[in-house]
Amino acid sequence: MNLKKEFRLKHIVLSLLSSALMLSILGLLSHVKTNLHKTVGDIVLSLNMQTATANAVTSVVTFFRGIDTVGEVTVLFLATTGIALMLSSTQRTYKKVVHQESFILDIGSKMLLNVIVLFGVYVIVHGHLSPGGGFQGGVVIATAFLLLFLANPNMKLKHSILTLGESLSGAAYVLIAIISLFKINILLGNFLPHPVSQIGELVSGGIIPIIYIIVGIKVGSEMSVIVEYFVKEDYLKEVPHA
Amino acid sequence: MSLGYYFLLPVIFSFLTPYFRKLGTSALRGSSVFLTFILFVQTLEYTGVSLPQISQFSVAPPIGIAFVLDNFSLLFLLIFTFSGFMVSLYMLWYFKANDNTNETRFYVFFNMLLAGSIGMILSCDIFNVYIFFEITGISSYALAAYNKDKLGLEAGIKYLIIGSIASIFIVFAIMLIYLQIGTVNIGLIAQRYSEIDPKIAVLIALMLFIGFGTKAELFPMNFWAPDIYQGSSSHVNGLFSAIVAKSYLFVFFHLFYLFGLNTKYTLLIMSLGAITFLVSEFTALNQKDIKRLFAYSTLGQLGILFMALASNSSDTISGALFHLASHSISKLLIFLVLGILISKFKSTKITIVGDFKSLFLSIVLIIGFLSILGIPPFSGFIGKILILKGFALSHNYIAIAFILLVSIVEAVYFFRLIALMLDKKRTKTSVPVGFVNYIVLSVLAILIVLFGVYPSLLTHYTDLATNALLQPHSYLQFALGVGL
Amino acid sequence: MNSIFLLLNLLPILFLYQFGGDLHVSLSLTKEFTLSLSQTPLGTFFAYLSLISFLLVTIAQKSKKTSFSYYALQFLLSIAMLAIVLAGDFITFFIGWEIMTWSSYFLISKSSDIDTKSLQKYILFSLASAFSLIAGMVIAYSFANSFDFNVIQNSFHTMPFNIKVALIVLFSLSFFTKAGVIGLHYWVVDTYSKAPDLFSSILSAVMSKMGIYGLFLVYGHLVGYAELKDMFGVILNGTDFGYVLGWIGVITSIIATFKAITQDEVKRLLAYSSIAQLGYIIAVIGMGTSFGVAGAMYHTLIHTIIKLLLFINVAAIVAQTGKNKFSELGGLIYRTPVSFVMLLIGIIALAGMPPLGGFASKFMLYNAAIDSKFALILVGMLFSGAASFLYCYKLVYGIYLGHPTSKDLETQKEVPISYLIPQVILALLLVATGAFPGAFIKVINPILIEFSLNTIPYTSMGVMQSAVGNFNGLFIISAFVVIFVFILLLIWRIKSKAKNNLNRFDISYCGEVPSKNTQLHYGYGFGTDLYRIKFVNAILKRSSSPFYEALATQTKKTAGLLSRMYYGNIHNTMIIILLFFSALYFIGVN
Amino acid sequence: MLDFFNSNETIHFIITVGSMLLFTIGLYGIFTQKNLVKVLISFDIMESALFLFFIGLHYNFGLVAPIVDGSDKTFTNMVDPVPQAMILTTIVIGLAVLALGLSFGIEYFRLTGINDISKMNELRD
Repeated sequence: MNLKKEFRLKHIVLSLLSSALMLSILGLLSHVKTNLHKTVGDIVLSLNMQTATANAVTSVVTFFRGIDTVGEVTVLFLATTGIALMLSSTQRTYKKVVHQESFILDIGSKMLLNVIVLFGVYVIVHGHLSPGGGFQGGVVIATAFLLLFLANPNMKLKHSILTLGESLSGAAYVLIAIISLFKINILLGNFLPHPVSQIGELVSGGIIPIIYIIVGIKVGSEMSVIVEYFVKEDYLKEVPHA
Repeated sequence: MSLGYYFLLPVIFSFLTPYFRKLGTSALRGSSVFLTFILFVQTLEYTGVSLPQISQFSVAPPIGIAFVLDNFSLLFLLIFTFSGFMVSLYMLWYFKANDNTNETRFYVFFNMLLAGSIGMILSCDIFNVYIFFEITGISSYALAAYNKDKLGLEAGIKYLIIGSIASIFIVFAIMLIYLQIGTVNIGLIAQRYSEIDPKIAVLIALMLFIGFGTKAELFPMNFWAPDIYQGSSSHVNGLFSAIVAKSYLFVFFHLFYLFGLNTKYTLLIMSLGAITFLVSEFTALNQKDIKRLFAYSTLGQLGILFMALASNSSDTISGALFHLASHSISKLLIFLVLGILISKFKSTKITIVGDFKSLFLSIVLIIGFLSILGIPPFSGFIGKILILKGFALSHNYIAIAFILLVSIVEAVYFFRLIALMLDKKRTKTSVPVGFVNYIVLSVLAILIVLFGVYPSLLTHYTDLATNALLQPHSYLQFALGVGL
Repeated sequence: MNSIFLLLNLLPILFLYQFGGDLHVSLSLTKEFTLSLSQTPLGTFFAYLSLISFLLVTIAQKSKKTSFSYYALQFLLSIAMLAIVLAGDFITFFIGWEIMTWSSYFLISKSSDIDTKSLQKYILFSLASAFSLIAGMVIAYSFANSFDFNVIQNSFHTMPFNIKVALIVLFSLSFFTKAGVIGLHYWVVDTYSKAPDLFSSILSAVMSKMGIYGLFLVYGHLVGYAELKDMFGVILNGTDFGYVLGWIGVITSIIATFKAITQDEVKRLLAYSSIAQLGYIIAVIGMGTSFGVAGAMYHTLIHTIIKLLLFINVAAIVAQTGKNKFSELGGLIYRTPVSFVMLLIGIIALAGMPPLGGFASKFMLYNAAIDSKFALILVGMLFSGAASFLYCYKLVYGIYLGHPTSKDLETQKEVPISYLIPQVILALLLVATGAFPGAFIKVINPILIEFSLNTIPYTSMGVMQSAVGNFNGLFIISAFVVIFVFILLLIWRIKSKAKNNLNRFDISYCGEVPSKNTQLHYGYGFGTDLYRIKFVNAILKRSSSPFYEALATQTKKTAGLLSRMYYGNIHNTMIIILLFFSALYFIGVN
Repeated sequence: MLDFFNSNETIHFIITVGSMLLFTIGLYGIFTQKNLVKVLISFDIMESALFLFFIGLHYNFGLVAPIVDGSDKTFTNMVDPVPQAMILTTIVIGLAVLALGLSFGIEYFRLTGINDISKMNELRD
C-alpha cells in the first residue's frame, strides 16, 4: 500500500513537472515566427517548374533532398534486416493453423488483392502528379498482403522474390545516382530529359517518377516482409531458445 | 572520386549483401574488406588535396544537400575508415572462429554503421545529419543485439530507447530551426543563428545538446552506455568506441563551434566532461566484467575529450584531437584483443586477462593499456601532454590537477589488469590468435608506438583540423555551395 | 646472453666517453616538442654512476639464470636513466622517467615472491610522482613557452611568486617520492624487498638516485640556489628552504634508521637503510652552500657504491641458501669468508667509520651542516648516524656471525665468483674513495660552477678541504691498515691456541638446556628492546600504511557509491535525461 | 464570428497548444509507463505531436497544397513543401525504429518473459 502510494506520488510529481515544462515551452513557442519568407521552401517552389514535376513535395523528396531519401530507404532496409535477424531463424517452426476454408473469404481477399495492388501501383506511378508516391504506394501494397495473411494464416511469401525486389531496387537507386554522376557530373542529378512543357503528364519529370517507382518496389517488398514477420509471430509452434 | 561515394558505396554493398552471400562466405567477407579498403585508400588520397572539398547531390546547397570535407572532418574520416578497415579484417577471423553466428546481416549493419558515421561528419545539412544519425543508430542497435541472447537483446532495447529520446530532441531542434530561419543548411544556420529569438536559441541549443550529448555519452545522460558495451560483442564495442561515439562527438562540437555556442556554454560542457571523467574512472574500479570495465574507461576518455574540446583554445583542441585519434586506435586494439580472449574462454570476467598465454597478445594489450594511460613512448602520452599543455597555456590549473589526479585512479585498474596478466601463479592457457589478427593487431600497436615517437605525423593533421574548427569561414562558404 | 648484454651495457659508457662531456643533440618531435640531450657536469656524474652500476650488476647476473626479456628490460632501463640524466628538456626527461617507471615495473614483476599489492603500490606511487612532475612541467611551460631547461631557468625569476612555490613543491614531491622521503616511502620497503634480488640493488642504488638527480636539477639548475635564497630568505648561514629540507631529511633518516633495526628480513633492513641514507642527502641538498652540494654529491656516490655492494652480497647469500631472514641465517663466516669480508667493508662504510669512503662522505655532510650553522640538524644527523651502527651490526652478525641456525647452512660453500667480482670492485672503490677523498673535489667543482656556487679549493688527492679543517684520507687509511693488520695477527695468534669445538647447544641458561626449537641466534629478535624506550616506541609504532590504506578504502567506497548510479534501469535513465533537460531549460531560458 | 477561426494566429495557436498537449501525453507516458510497448507508443505519440506542430505551423491561411493541376501551371500561393518532405522522411524513420524495437521486445519477451523495461537489468554493476 505504502509502496503504491509512493509510486503514485512519483507519477503525480513527474506529470506535474512535464506539464510545467511543456507549458513553459508552449509560452516560448509563441515567439516562433510563423510567416517566414524566403525559406528554402519558397526557393524550391520558385525553382520547381524546372523539374517538370507537378507535385512539389515529390520533387523535394526525390530530387532536392534526394540523398535524404536514399538514407530513408536505407533506414527501412536496415530495420527490415534487423527484424528478419530477430524474428526469423531456422529453429522457428510455425504451426499449421486450422482455419475454416471459407470460399467467400478466399475469393474475396484474392480479388481485393488485385484491386489494392493496382491502387498501390497507381499511387506510386502518379507520385509526381498527385499526392502520394513511392512510400505511400508501397505501404498500400503491403496492406494487400496483410489482407491475405488475415484471410489465410498459413500463407507464405516467396522471400527470394522479395529479397530480389528489395536488393535490386535499392541497388538501382544508387546506380541511378552514380550514372547521373557520369552523365552530368552531379550525383543524383536529373539526367533524363524533362521538358517543362510536359508538366502534369504521366511521363514527365525525368528521373523523378523512376525513383519513386524504385522506392515503391522497395518499400512494398520491405513492408510486406515486416508484416509477414509480425503476423507469423502469432503462429509460432515452440519457443526456440528457452 | 566524388565524396558521395563514401555513402553510396556502402549502401550498394549493403543492398547486394544477400547476393555476395550466395557467392560464398569468402565473397561476403572479402566484399567488406574491399569496401573499407577502398574508402580508406580514398581518404588517404584526400590528405594530399587542398581542402575543403565539396560534392553536391542533385542541387547545389543551400537548397540541396552536399558533402563537404574540410580538415576537421578529414581527421575523423581517416580514423573511421582506418578503424573500419581493421575491423573488417578482424572479422575474417571472427566469423571463422565463431561459426555459430549468422554473418550475412552483420555485414549489412557494419557497412551501414560506417556509412552513417561518415555521412554524419560529411553532410552540411542538419536534417541530413539526422538521417545519418538514425542510420548509425539503427545499425548500432542491431549490432548490439546481434547475438540474440538475453544480454545482447537487453542492450539493443536500451540503446534503442535512448536513441529514440535523443532523436526526438534532435527532430524538435531541427524543426524549431526551420521555423525560425527557414533553412536546414548548416552554413546558413551558422550565419543566421544570432537572428533567432534568444530564448528560442537557448532552447534549440539545449535540445541539440541533449540529443547529441546523450549519444556522445556525456555524464548525466550516460547511465545506459556501460550496459550497451557489456551486452554487445567485443569487436562491436571496438566500433562503438572508435567510430560511433566519435562521430556523435564530431557533430556535437562541429555545431558547438559553428553556431557560436562556445562563448556561452564552455564552462558547462567542460565541467560536465570533468564529472564524466571523474565518475566513470571511479566507477570502473569496482567492475568485474571486462567489457563493462572498458566501457567506463571509454566514458572517462570521452570526458577528457569533452573537457578539452570545449575549452576554446587551439592548443588544447589540437591536443584533444590527437588524444581522440590515439584513443580510437588504442581502444580498438584493446577490444579486438578482448574479443579473441572472450571467444576462447567464453567468459567476460576480468580474470580472463590473467588466464591466457600468448606473448604477442600480452605485448599488444599492454601497449594499448599504457597508451590509454598516457605513458610514453606511446601515442596517448602525446595526446595527454598536449591537452595539459593547452590547459596550462590558458592557465586553467584546476583542469590540469583534475585530469592528473583522476588519471591515478585510472591507473589503479589498468595496472590491476597488468598485474593479473603478469601473475605467474595463475594457470595459463594458450590462445590461438589467427593469422589475420597478427597483422591487424600489430598494425594497430605499431601505429600507437609510431604516433608516440613521431607525433608530427599526426599533429600535422590535428593542427589543420583545429584551425578548420575554430576558423570555419571556408567551411561555411563551401557549405553554402561556393566551391561548385 | 650475459656476455652479449655485458657488451651492450658497455656501449653507452663508451658512447658517453667518446663525446667527452659535450653532448648536445636535439630532435624535433612536433612544432612544440623537441627531444634534446644536453650534457652537463651534473648529468655526466649521474650517467657514469648509473651506467657503471648496471655493468656491475650485469656481471653479477652471470651465474643466475636470467631470461632474455629480463636483460632487455634492464638494458632499456639503463638507457632510460641515461636519457633522464642527459636530458636537455622536460619532454626527454619525462619520457625517460616514464620508461624507467614501467620497465622497472615489469622487472619487479618478474620476481617470484612479488604480490599484486606491492606491484600496485610501486606503480601508483611512481605514477603519482610522474604526474606531479608533469603538472610542474606544463605549468613551467605556460610561463616559459618551452620545455627546455635553459629557457625555463632563464625565465624562472619572471614567474609570479605563488607559481614559483607551486613549481618547487610539485617537483620536490615528485622527486621525494622516488627517493622515498618519510610519508612518501610507503612503496619503498615492499618493492625493494620483493623485487628480484639483484634488481633490488639497482632500485636502491641507482633508481632512487634519479630522485636525487631531479632535486639537484630543480634546486641547482632550474631554480638556482641564489633564487631559492631570494625567494625564501636566509636563516643562520643557509636558506630557509634548506632548513625545512634539513628537518625533512633528518626526520626521515632517524625514523628509517629505527625501523631498519627492527626488521627481520635482510632486504627490508637494507631498504630502510636506503631511506635513511637518502634522508642525509635531502637534509643537505637545499642548504645552498658549496659544502651542502658537495656533501650531497659525495654521499650519493658513496651510497650507490655501498648499496650495490650490500645488495649484491645479500643476493648472493639468498641465492646460495634460499633464506632471506636474519632468524634463519647466521654463522656463514667460515663457509663464505670472502663474502663476509666484502660485507664487512660495506658496513664499515655504511656506518660512516673511517677509513673508508663512507667516512669521507659523512664528514662532508656534517661539514655542510656546520658550515650553515644548522646545529640541531647536525645533532639529528649524528644521532641517526650513531643509531645506524645498530643495524650495521645486525647485518653482519645476523648473516655471518654466531652459529648456523639450521643444518643446511653448515654445508654452504662460497658464493659463485661472478657475484664476488663486482663486490671486490666496489670494495676497492670504497677504499679508494676513502684514501683519495680530494680527488672527488675535482669532479664536484664543475658542478658547483654550474650551480654558480663557490668552488672548494683542491690541494691534493688525499686531502679533503672543509670548513672545519682538512682531513687526510691517505694518512688515515695507511694508519688503519697498519693497525688492522696488527690486530689481525694478534687474533690469529690467540685463535690458533683456542679450541674451536663449541656446539650450538653447548650452553645452558638458568640451568636449562635449550631445546632444538629454541631460537638462540643473536639476529633473532634483535632490537626488540628498543620498544621499551618511549621515544623509539612512538616512532616504531607509527606507520604511514593506515593512512594509505584508509585512502584506498575510501576510494573503493566512493567507487561503490558512484557505481550505484549505473544500476542498469533504463527507465530511470530516461527520466534523468528528461529531468536534466528540464533543469537546464529552467535555468537557461528563464 | 467564425472569422476568428480564419486567422493565422488562431490556427497556429490551436495547433501549437494541441500538439504540445499531445507531446505532454507522450512525455507522461515515458515518465510513468514501464511496458516496452507502451514506451514505444509514447515515443510515437511525441513524434506525431512534433509532426503536427511542424506541418501545422507551416500552413498559412489561404495556401494550397504544392501541386499544380492542369490549368494553372505556376507554383505560387502554396505551402512550403520542404517541411512536408522532411516529415515524410521522419515518419518512415520513426516507423522503422518502432518496428525494430518491437521485434527486439518480442524476442526478449520470448527469452525471459519480461516486458517491463525497469526490470531489464541483467546488465548492471
